Amino acid sequence: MTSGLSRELIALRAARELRSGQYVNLGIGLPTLVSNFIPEEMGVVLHSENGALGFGRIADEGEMDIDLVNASSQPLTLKPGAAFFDSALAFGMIRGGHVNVSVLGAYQVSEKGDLANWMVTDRRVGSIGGSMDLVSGAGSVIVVMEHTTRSGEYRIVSECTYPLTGRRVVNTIITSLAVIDITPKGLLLREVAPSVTVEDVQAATGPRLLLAEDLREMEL
Amino acid sequence: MTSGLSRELIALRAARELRSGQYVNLGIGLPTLVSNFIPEEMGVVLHSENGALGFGRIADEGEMDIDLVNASSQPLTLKPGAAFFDSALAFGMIRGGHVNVSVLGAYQVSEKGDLANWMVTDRRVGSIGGSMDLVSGAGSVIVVMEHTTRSGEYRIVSECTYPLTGRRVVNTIITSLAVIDITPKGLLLREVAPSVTVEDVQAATGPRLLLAEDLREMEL
Amino acid sequence: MDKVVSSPEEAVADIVNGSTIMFGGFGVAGIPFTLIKALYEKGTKGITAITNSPGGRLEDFDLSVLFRKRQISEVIASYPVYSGKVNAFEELYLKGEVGLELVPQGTFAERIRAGGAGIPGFYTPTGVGTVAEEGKEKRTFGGKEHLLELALRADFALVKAHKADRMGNLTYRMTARNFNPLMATAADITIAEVDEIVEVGELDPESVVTPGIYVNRIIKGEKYDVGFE
Amino acid sequence: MDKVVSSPEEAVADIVNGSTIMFGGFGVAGIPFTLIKALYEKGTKGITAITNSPGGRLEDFDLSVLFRKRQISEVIASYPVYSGKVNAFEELYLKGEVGLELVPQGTFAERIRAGGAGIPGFYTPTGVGTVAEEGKEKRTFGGKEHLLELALRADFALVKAHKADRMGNLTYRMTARNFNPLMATAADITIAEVDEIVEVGELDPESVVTPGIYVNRIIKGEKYDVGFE
Repeated sequence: MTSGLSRELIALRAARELRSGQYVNLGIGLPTLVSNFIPEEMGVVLHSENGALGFGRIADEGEMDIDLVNASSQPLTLKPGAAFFDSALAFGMIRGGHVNVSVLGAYQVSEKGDLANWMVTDRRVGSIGGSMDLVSGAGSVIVVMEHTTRSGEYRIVSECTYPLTGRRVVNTIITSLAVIDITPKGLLLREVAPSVTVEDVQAATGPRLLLAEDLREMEL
Repeated sequence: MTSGLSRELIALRAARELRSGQYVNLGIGLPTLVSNFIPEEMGVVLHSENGALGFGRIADEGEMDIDLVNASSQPLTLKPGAAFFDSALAFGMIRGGHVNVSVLGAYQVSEKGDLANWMVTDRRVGSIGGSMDLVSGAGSVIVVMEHTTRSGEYRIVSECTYPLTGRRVVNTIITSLAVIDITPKGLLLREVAPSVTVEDVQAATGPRLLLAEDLREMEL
Repeated sequence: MDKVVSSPEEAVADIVNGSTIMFGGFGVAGIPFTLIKALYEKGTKGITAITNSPGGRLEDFDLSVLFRKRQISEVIASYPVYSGKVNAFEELYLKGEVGLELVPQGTFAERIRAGGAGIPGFYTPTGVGTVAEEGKEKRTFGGKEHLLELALRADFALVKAHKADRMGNLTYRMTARNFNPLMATAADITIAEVDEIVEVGELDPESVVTPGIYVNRIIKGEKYDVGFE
Repeated sequence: MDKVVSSPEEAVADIVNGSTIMFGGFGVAGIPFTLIKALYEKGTKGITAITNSPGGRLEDFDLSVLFRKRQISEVIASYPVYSGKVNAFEELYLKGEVGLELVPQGTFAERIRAGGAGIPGFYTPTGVGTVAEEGKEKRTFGGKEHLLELALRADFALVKAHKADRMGNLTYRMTARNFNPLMATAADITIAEVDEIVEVGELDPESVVTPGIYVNRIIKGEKYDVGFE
């Protein structure tokens, strides 16, 4: 079985899920990579919970400023039309339903859309950060992640075993192998990665997958 | 009996009650006059609930700007070090206990410190404005008013008959006749206006007055 | 992304009868006169108006014009009437033609902020022991009584700002700021009337007060030389 | 009115053992390094630290230095640990030497804002159905469950701003703003460390983010060339 898409290609596929005019928050980790794949002309505005709207790609060596970072403390570049604000307004935007899409990493997603992304149980301590606010307030939640753990365990499961970030909050999962929607009937497989079969995806997924009528291979 | 101090002299006496370094809100009506009697060197910073800190006296004809007004919609002048903010922050300052002194007008004050200043019952409708927030949040509340109504009825009473702005909230009353503190024991007469006697003040006051040990004539 | 619309009429075109509308402004400052005029000309009826004051200080331009045309049926306000003068609101209120929910001003501001920030309710010490506590749940924190107050939201917010860029970032001018930035966050559709529209990139990102995420439509306001009373 | 004090030592002189202290900053940006160093040198013990993160990204300058000297005994934070690296906080936490109250970040920000604004409690949808709801009162608004969250306040707030005038008006720089303006409102004594002190009148009143009413002391910060990890 193939290992599927690289992290960069997962980020690229996630960027394709965004629409013109949307305000989008990119979570810590893999999601921040998405900022590198959003075309200028797309008219997507990026939101960061540490108090910025309208930033661009991650900064190169020569343009770094310690006062201009994303939620992962990576150096940012600014786009025209940016704005800065405090953390209360940043989360007012999230909780108040103004952020259209939240792209988040995950440890586990359940078939009902439960998300676990802040703590692996055996570490005994984790960081919640802004993720509980994002899943509660954002218009839709896209999870980006490797389809399974490095040792091959399911990340898409019937019930999460790690502590939850939120219940019934995920809309779409974009992984190294597939694009899957969470629907009232269950997990709906919409796309498979190039050279990945439906059987590959099912073998790497805990619950049974439903197949979309227009199931197809990802265009990258 | 004398009619006592003019409105300007009441405002001047109230200004003397302020201390260096204080942040002070001036309510609508007579209190806004106080801004004309605060010496520059005093270091008092004026707060207005419509979103300004650090303004000066009321503007003259030639310097009026419709976008720069106090809570009474009177045109303001700005002092160096001013700041503008929205109404939520303006009231956060008040409710959060950051404003040291609130100077308010009144219809009635009770001997327990209850204040009625937003509605005369027979009008059937009144404007609460910021007064309920101010009496609840400000460090201390100074009421400035004529000692009695035009027809000679008490304004300082045992129990307010008009709708209340707050209960047990007034610290000091500065009127056309006197300066009176509200104390746990009752109304304490501290100062009388020039050419006004203690008897004059008592005759114009509902409840019995206690006399301060250092009772004296106002210096104006 | 260009949120500028070409006319006040277009900006208010989908404001239907029965809409709940927030109107920015305090006294004389920060009132969206052009949008009010457009709403007057459109004739929308049955409006619930959420506004610090229902007008009267500049009665040819402020909300008074909508009351005189019987367009507003309910008001949520903190400062509905002025001393020494009966405004158009008060005339209708005393005839029973307009309803009023009277709210202390700090509570009014905080309820709007809460509506925009996804906070459905909060506790405040303001108004305990007065008419403002009627019908409200009381709860003691730190030995002191507080009232439970609920968030306010609207279908539309009509706000007045100073400058806008085409993405909807707004700045304000002096005390014309007041309730406008709060209301901009608390409506399904926020329409901003501004003195000046600038290109994207011309506003200092540090000085933007209302980020564009809160703004749906922008119009350049007409110039009103209203003067003081 | 001149709130500038002459040294970091003087600024923190009255911070006694057992104080509750808010520390501004997010990740690497907006951390009051100079004040943290002064507190380290003073040796104040038994601190309850209210901070988004207890440090670790810049461990020679951030709160890590206070953990290593065992000065902090309780932490209220949203982002206590980082992936891939064990910070000084986590070492002590796992040994049971430091306590932790873990709070979702938006709730953390809102609780501090509430503390500064005289709001003792509010309801939020964040955290329902997770460990964040443990021990909290639940209440349904609009058919959806919410949690009652309580205000946070501190004895001292140590914040980092960009410029200050002598009256305490503050501006910030880009994402170094974060929690600093909120914390400045929510402590009995707020101490601001800034890049530059200017004369009264030099800051644009429209661009002041923290008005001076919230600030008690100002020091000019040392220059830290911390770089990225």
